[in-house]
Amino acid sequence: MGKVFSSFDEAVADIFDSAVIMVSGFGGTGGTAQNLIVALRDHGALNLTIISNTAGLASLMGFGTLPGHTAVDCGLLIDNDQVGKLIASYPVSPSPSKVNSFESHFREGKIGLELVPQGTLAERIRAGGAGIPAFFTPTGVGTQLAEGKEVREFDGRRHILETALKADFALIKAHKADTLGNLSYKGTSQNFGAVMVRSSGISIVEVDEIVSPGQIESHLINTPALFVDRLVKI
Amino acid sequence: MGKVFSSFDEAVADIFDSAVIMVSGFGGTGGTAQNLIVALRDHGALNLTIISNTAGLASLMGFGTLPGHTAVDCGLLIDNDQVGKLIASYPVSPSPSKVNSFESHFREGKIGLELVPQGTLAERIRAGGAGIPAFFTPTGVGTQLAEGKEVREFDGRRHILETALKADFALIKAHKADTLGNLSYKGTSQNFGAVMVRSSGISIVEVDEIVSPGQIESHLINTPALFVDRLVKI
Amino acid sequence: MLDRLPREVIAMRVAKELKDGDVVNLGLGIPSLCSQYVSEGKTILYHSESGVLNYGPMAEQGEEDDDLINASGQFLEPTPGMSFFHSADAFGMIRGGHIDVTVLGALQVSKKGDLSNWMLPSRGIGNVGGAMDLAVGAKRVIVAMEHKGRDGEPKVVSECSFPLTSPTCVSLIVTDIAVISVEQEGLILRETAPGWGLEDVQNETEPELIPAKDLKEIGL
Amino acid sequence: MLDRLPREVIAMRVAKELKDGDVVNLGLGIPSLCSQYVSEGKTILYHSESGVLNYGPMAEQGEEDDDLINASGQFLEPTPGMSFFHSADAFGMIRGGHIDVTVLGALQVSKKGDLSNWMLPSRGIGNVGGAMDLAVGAKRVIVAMEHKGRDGEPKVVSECSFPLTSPTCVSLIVTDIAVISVEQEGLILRETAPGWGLEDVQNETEPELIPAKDLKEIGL
Repeated sequence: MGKVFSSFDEAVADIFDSAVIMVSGFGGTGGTAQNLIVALRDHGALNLTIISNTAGLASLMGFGTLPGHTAVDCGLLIDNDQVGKLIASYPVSPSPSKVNSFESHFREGKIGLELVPQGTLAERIRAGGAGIPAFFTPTGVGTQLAEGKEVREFDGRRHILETALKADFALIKAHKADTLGNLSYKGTSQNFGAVMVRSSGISIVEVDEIVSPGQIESHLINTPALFVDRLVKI
Repeated sequence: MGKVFSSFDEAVADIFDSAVIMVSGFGGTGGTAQNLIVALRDHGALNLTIISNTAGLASLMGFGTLPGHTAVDCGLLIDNDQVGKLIASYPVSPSPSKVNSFESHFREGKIGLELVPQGTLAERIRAGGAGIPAFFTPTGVGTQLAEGKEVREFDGRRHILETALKADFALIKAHKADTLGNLSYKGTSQNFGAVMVRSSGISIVEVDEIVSPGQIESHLINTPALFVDRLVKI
Repeated sequence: MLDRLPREVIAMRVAKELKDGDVVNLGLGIPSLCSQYVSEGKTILYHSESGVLNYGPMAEQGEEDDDLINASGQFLEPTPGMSFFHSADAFGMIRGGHIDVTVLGALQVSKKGDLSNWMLPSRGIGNVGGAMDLAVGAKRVIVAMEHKGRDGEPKVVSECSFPLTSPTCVSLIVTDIAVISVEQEGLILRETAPGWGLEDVQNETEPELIPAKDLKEIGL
Repeated sequence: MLDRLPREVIAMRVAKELKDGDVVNLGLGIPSLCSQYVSEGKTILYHSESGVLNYGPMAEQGEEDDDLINASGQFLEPTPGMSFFHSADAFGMIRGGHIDVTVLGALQVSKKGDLSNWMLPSRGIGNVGGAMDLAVGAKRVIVAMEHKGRDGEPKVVSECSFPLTSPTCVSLIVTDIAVISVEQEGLILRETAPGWGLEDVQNETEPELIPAKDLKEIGL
């Protein structure tokens, strides 16, 4: 059961056109699989559906990015016309005057958008990994994001039905892995990655370090090995 | 914000008759709040609804109990006629010849039972803590535990609708706490406790040790402080 | 012309609403300033959608770590008792009612407490982020904002004309001229900025304000 | 009278089904024995509902720790690369399709692969535990059991008369006399215990068995 790949290119080589791909990260560079994203850009798969919290705020405006660093995020794939649809909570720049490539592609009709409240996005991804096809949530009730969705009252409060999200691949950044596939993250960088790793057919994880089983102590493992398919050391 | 209580009795003093109470533990002594259960027995609240994986396998047959140890679990409350209803996945002895007090009370019509598949039980409790009132699951479809439940197909597969579980109180065992309420567990002893702590109005946690904030390192905290209301040191 | 309170003073007034032991989530802009003005002796647990509870001050220059950010992308300092979690758990806390107070900015708040804060209709696209989850999930939603928009239009309105974040979620509005609570009977004007009377505030507010019996000057 | 295979040999035969890298959950009884017979060189990740992945051997006497158990309540030895999680995550792994193989005991298995393993109707009450979750969630369900009940009744039946755990979930049945796969066309008899022929096995089986083209003796 060899999970360790020797290059980013090799780890993304079988990503196909029109694949659904989850991309980890909250919006900054922490928890974002920058090397895998570059490899997927070089690989060139087209018409991808990207599931990501943002369309890339780190590359756009240095969000959560260390001073002086140049960030890579899923904005790179949108810039490169590889994305046909985005499922995200924060797709555009916070300022109308700063236009990212998602927004310009969107206005040209070149890219689709499913806008999802951030908590609903996280829960839909979790549901996808936990075998829950749909759930009711109060978030979004009475807003335009609830349009067309089934509404039902529980305890006198309205809720809408949301469905699970799954992907063909996930591109994840973690801190450490052991060769079995156990992962640990640093600080706030587990965010979406630690959920996406569960709901993708093939999870591909770039890590700062790959060690032997036992070298990440059991109580420090955030993601158990069964969720992890491929590892590449940065 | 004083969360630390000086005695088990004080920590359970306001539990009222007919309260819904979650009790942590998989079935053995690990993760079971043995001291809080004794305090609740002494307190004497009646007609309780208990949500627990088992009706007490440790006290019944030494399940997961160290040799030579006498275990306390929610069986004590059932023995003491304090329980009107049990919501559990594993309510009786594995052997028909060994009858626990739940089974005899049940046959006498003195106690009600809602039998729930273990994973559905865990997910319903999680949902209760996460603001999800109901979800669809494939577990139980086509069985007697699905009777009366809404059935719906997703991706060509039948699922049933299950609703969230919440409680007035939870009695939880963790390993360490800091005074803010952050918890860490040992090994397999987080099981149901780490989920129940999220879905109870008042969570009461007994721990081996209470330390100052910072003495449990951030990456070793399993349960963030916001879920914890009361702490008692064993 | 009457003086309007600066952003810092709005944040100070909101900080008074936070109680010892509260779990608090602060939005972008004015809300993010509130933590600086909480009186000593109160323990507040700050929560952020980025997956952290009990964060403290921002990191010093040169000490930044991109694995330690809040939802505004600011770098945090490691703090004793700080904990981390993934996004599904971060929002389970919000949706599950474990956040006592959220302080949010707004584009519009209606007399029923409806909130619009995620999309300018003129742009036609917006970022919903965690706003809907917070508006629905937090036990108490406080809006901190300027009373009028940059265009001079009132932001406290009879009906929101902008896309809703959540209906009937706001319980208190703190602005640069007033403190208004949203009640069953309507909007109650509780406090006004120094020099401002009921009529002055009403002139910048679309729905009718009901003066509180003990209407007073904003206290800090 | 023909010899029946002992429980250990049933477990050995099941162990052959486990592949390198498989994530496996073993039920109580015969299934729990399987891990002892997996050939060296195969890495199997054992999962238990108690909240552990990659457990290894049971703890030695005197080394038991009640914070380290599997779903059968057995004490485990700490193992490199072992990880822990709460019950909602433990069952998210099961329901979410992350378990490659589960090996379960059974009271009855039907010709369509329906499984009954949680309640004796004569008792009127039973423990469902994690059986329904595993039967529904694991990618492959293998039943390991004695071919007949203690009462002599067949356990491989046309229709389950006992309460169902899950319909059409079993893909392979390994017993003390046969290996039977559940296919679209019915139950295929793949292997028999030494000395047992199709008719011998059929005599102890309610539905009709279809002999495999390469029907052979059970291989270990």
